Amino acid sequence: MSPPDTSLSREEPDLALELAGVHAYLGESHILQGVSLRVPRHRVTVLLGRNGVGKTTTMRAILGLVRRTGRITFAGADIAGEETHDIVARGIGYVPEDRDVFHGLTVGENLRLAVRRGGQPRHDLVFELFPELKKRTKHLAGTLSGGQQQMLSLARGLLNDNELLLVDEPTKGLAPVVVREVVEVLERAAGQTTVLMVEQNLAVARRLADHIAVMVDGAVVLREPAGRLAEDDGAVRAYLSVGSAVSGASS
Amino acid sequence: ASGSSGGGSDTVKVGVISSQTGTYSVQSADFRDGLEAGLNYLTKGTNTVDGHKIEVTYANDTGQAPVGIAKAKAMIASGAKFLTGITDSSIAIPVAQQAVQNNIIYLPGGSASYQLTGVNPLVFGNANKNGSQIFQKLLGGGDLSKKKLAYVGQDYAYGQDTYTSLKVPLEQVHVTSTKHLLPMSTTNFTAVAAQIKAEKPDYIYSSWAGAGTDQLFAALRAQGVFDTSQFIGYLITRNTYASIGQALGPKGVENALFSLYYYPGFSGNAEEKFLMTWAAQHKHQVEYDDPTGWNAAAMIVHAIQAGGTDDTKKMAASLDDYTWTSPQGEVTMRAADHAELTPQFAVKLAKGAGDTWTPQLVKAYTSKEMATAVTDPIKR
Amino acid sequence: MLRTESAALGVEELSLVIDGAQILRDVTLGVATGELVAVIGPNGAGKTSLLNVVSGTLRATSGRVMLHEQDVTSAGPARRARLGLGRTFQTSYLFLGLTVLENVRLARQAKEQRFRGLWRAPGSSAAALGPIREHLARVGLDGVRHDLAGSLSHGDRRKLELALMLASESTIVLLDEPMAGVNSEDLPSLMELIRDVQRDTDATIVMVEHHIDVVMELAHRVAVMHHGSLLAFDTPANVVTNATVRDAYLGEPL
Amino acid sequence: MSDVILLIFTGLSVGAVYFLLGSGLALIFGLMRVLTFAHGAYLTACAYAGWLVLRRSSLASPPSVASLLLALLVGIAVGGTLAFLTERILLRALYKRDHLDQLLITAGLGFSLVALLNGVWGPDNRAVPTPAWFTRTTTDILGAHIARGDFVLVGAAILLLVALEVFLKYTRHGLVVRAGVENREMVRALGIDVRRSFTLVFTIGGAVAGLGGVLAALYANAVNTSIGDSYLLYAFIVLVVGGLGSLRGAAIAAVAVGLLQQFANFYVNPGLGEILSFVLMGGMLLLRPEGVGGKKGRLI
Amino acid sequence: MNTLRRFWTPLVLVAVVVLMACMPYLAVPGLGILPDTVGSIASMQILGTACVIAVLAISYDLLMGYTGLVSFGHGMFFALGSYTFVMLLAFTSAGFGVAALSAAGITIVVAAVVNAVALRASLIAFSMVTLAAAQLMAIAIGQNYLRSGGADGVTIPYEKLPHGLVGIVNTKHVYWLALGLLVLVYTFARWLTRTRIGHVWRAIRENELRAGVMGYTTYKYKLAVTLIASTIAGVAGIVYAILLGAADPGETSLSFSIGLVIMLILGGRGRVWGALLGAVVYTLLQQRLPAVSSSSGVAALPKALRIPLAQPQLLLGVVFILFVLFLPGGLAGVIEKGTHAVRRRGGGAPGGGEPEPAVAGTPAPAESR
Ligand SMILES: Nc1ncnc2c1ncn2[C@@H]1O[C@H](COP(=O)(O)OP(=O)(O)OP(=O)(O)O)[C@@H](O)[C@H]1O
Ligand SMILES: Nc1ncnc2c1ncn2[C@@H]1O[C@H](COP(=O)(O)OP(=O)(O)OP(=O)(O)O)[C@@H](O)[C@H]1O
Ligand SMILES: [Mg+2]
Ligand SMILES: [Mg+2]
Repeated sequence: MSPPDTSLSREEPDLALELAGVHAYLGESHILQGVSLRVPRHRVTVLLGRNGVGKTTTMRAILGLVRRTGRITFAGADIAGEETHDIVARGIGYVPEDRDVFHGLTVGENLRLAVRRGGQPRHDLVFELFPELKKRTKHLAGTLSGGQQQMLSLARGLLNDNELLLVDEPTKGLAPVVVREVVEVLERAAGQTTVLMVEQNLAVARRLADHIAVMVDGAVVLREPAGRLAEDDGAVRAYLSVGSAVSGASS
Repeated sequence: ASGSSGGGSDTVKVGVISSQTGTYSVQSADFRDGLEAGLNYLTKGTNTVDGHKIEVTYANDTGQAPVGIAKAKAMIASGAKFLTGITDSSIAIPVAQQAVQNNIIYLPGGSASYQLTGVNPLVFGNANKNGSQIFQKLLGGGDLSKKKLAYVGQDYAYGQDTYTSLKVPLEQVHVTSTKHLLPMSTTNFTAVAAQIKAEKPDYIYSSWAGAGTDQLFAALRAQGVFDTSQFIGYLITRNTYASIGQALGPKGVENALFSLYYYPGFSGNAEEKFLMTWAAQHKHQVEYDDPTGWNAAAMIVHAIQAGGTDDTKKMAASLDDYTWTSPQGEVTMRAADHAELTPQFAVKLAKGAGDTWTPQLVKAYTSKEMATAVTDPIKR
Repeated sequence: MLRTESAALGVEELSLVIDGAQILRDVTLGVATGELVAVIGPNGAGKTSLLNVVSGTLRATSGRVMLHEQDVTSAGPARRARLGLGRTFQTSYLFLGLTVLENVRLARQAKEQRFRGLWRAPGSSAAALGPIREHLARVGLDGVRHDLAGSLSHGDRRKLELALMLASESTIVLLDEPMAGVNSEDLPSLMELIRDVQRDTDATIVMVEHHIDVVMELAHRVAVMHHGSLLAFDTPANVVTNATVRDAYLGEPL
Repeated sequence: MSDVILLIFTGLSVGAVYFLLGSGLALIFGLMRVLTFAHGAYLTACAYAGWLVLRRSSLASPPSVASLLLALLVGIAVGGTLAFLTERILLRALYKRDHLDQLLITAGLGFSLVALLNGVWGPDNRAVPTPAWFTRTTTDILGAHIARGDFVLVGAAILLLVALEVFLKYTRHGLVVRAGVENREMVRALGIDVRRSFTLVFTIGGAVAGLGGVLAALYANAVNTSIGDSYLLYAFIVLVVGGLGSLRGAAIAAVAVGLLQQFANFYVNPGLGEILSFVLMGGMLLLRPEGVGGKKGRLI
Repeated sequence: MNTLRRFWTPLVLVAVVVLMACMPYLAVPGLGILPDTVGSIASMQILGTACVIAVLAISYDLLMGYTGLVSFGHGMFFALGSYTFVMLLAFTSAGFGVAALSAAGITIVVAAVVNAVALRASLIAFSMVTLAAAQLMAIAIGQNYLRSGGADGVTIPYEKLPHGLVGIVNTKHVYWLALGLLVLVYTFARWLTRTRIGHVWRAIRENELRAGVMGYTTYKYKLAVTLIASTIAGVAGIVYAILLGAADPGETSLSFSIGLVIMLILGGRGRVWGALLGAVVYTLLQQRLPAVSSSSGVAALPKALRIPLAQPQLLLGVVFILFVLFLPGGLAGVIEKGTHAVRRRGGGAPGGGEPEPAVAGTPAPAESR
């Protein structure tokens, strides 16, 4: 397994979220093999990596949706032992990669479920961002198009003002014009909340990231300010292409 | 799992297959008590007849045919000469067939009485079949040609057979009858009650048993059928008296008449006295089917005495027209169709303290008076 | 309608209404054999619905669907597939409880369903598995061929979808956002893959895709859908310069 | 004429019974999609509970309205408790697993419960003391004698329907359960304790079964160990025809089935009604699988 | 490792079959699992029943375990086989062979009609449609339609049976008949589930629409499996009737069909041998628990314990509950786990060899979330 890079940890600003030596298992396979990651408060950290390295699993581990060991600190508290719903109730918004909208519920009901006890939902914001959803509140979410479902999923994540946003490939399946809007919203959001996101669209990553972390085979192997990604992403590409899977034409 | 010993000539094996759990659990218990009492009485406590030890084994068929039949085969295999017991007709009928196939005697007690009367020389039917005969008597003498009877029953073999066996004696006295057969799953009887009310019958006869009974009665009562027609039915286990009595309601009970297969205390003979004391010792309350068990015991003992233990055909033959005294009174096994002719009792229901109900004797009939015509004789 | 009749795939005056909502409006479009057409358009424009109607998972309210000059408007999905139509799905739609290998094999054997063949073992001999593993290798999943499809990561499921498409050896291929969720690193090689398939087998490909650069790279022609109707059908270059397309779909580049 | 009136009312009361017995199932199976085979046992157990209360309270005279209510309350309590324990002890661990495990474990529970009742009280009918006005006195409507109990049953059914609708509309639990059935993890990932809602709804389902059981005992004037299952099949038909999870649909279906059975049995021939109810269910599933109250989704 | 499995599995199977065939001559004690000795007539009857029920369970596994068609009316075709066979013998001049063949034939025809209709419904709706169909038949028989005997059932006029099958001394012949059928059906099912059609069935179970889009006319494949399963069920019904000497109305009840589902869960479905195990266990429980309940041991207990324990159904229920709680995935699941561990030590996934089909029960990760 790869060592958590302690090198940067000294001049680290205050952290919103910290993972130390997190291991996760799915069925019999050992998926996360000692993930260590620091997520600075009110910054956007982008998690990069090939398909299947464990990006999503990392997010699910944070939320306690997979069997995991190791230390996970959120806002000063160790949440590794907590129930998912308690962790989320601490102020986390989650946008899963495969949308996971409730097909049998209407758009309105989907949003109603997302409303956090105590907080005041920002319907205006999400409806302004995705006017389509307002039109469709009475329709079953299952009848929405792929992109519309992605919108609904994002809306659920943005509805409450959260301490931390976990967004897994938020722009997947969205029309470019919508992607742009989403990016802007996340940018604005990053002002008051911490964002940890997985993104395959390098343009989006480049635009949003304050920090990037690269995963290979269930471990974080590189974490650094996004600057270098902006200048030349060669270095990052180097990491990304570790154990390149697809032979395709190149073979 | 007993009697693996195969059973030498000195022991005679009797297998009792009954639903110790499930629908017939109460009757099975009564039957067992009666059987044991009877054997004990008739063998003077020795449980041996002419030096042949009687070895009784009991099996619970749980009301499931595959279980019951497996038990039957096991008992036959272990050398049983007699099978008996009270159980569901879907078990009793195939068991009877097993007995015949393997040439042993089957005494089905109350089970499948219609289907098993007159089927084979080795199978000895049961008294209930002539139960309907009593109603001709119950209707009293005089000119009945103007009288009408409405019949309510469950729409399957039993309900259908009961009606056919009822019609014969009724037609003899020119009583016209209508039948109302309903699916067993019926849960609302108001409509049929209204129909019956409209027919204005003088008598209403019900063979409805089990779930729905009380609802049927309540519906008839609500539609006011009992104000104009006399209810006629029969009583089985004591547990059900209260529910029948209550459901019929004051008016209904007042002119309702029931047939009863055993009226405790009527015969008062030695056999009954013995049964009573025996039951008391075993903390059992003598019931409808105690005599059924006793009768089985009587036939078993007689068959051994008169027919030995080797040739079941001979043993069976010895029971033809055999007459014995049971706690009910005098009982005869009619040779023609192996119907067991027993006394019958016409009773009313009367409410006692709390919700205890007891039958009150109206008239008793001897087994001779109760002898129906032979409808399906044994083909020999 | 000359165009559609000569075409490998043609739809004429296609309309789809689902409880009151007009989802497709008089869509007419012909794709020539060996052509690669990209379909773009805002979310909810009707792209997936179009593929559904063409592949037969939805029945058109009116209009005709033609495959290789045959009218299949009233045919079921299976029949269309046997006429050489294959498709992938927007959100991976696989046999999750079966292994990767079994998934691909099912796709491969779908076209040979003669009664007698059905009673033979599906074949696990090297010979039988050869081509299948070949396809898996091309999408980089050969290593996990014995894993359950349900245990694949998201992006890998997209790749498996492509492998199924390859294995079906369809002459007409509908791809619904094949690149969604594929990591940026593998994009080029998968694009290569699609181009190869198209070139080698002369397959006709209709590809819904939001990755505009993928579209520019691969498509011969681009169909733009908007509110259920066909807004434009033209070369990539002309389409991206089209004003309506710009503000309805593309917007400013990031 | 009076026949028609009579049949309409009896039909309604039969429908009411089906709904009363079915609505608990509508929550547990229709909404939570738990394949339960213990529901009949709940009904039976609660019927016995009600019977015990009534018997005790009415040894001398027929039961008062007060003791009737008491019986209902006891029934509800027993049903609720049974369900609560079932969910907590037996089912909770199973949601992640294959659904059919639920079938096996609830079937096991059902068998055991009924067998226990059989062991204690035997298989025979036990009379349930009912106030005379309940089943035995009638109100005349256009020459038809309608048992007063029928009104009570219909009333109870309507009340129950309203109560449940209100619960599902004005609390989030109904929503949580529906969502949880689809994707439990995502509900938790929204910060909701999905387990609490499941336990609650399941318990309510049991309590409703309790109510239904006692009313069924009153309706039948008697309890026996098969009382639950004897009605359940038709209650189930009502659910399917009504559309799983839709209470209003179930109510409509209940009335339809009740009337169908009564008229068919009376005018054509007895037993046809039962047959037709199954035909109705089959036909419905083939023509409109989502049922009366259901909604259609999108396949892909 | 694979070669090992290749050789051992059939060897073991053959050995088992031979052992089973010799059962009637085994005088070893039944140890309470079987009454009396293993070879006793009583045991033969029970084992025979177990074999027939196992055949039925295997046929049901093809439907439910492999194709994902959860029918609540499969017992209907079993009953149809029994009843038509017995009624033809009892009420017509048909002989044994004719009756058996036409019974099978009638079952196929009815199965074709019923399923052709039922399969028009979606996978879930299918189970309810089959339930409705089965209930209609139950009502018809319950009401003595065509002299089907209502609650009495119909008994076989045994004079019409071959002598070798009459009388308890010949119980072993009936047992061999049942065992033969089981071996036949078992091998047939094993083979069938390994053919391409078998794989398509599993594909349908996993994702019917996808299979359709791939070019498989799923309706035809589903019809095929229902026909095969129903026919097997019908034939099993015939042998069952011979075992009981009658057609038993219990076969038409809903609880009988539910019993099939239970067997598959007990054994572990999507496995031919899982179904077999489940059926055997279920039958033994059903047949032997009454003996436990009425044993002297129970009788000696204090009332509080005696009353419940005297009820076999209660014991049965408790067994089910314990099964689910402590043996997830059924017997097959447990055994699999064991062998799996061994195999992994033996080295990796079975190379070119056919990986065993996934247990239908174990939900794919995606939906388990
Ligand atoms: N249920 C499961 N059982 C076994 N392995 C699994 C399971 N689910 C996922 N995996 C494996 O876990 C690894 C990580 O999956 P994960 O979804 O986290 O990857 P990812 O980085 O999000 O990939 P992608 O970019 O495609 O979404 C993958 O190799 C996948 O095969
Ligand atoms: N079954 C249905 N019921 C109601 N509306 C539907 C149904 N199917 C599709 N729609 C609507 O039709 C429109 C087109 O859907 P479609 O999935 O084709 O969009 P799309 O172009 O694929 O969008 P995306 O790019 O987001 O995938 C959407 O607004 C969708 O909500
Ligand atoms: Mg991912
Ligand atoms: Mg789409």
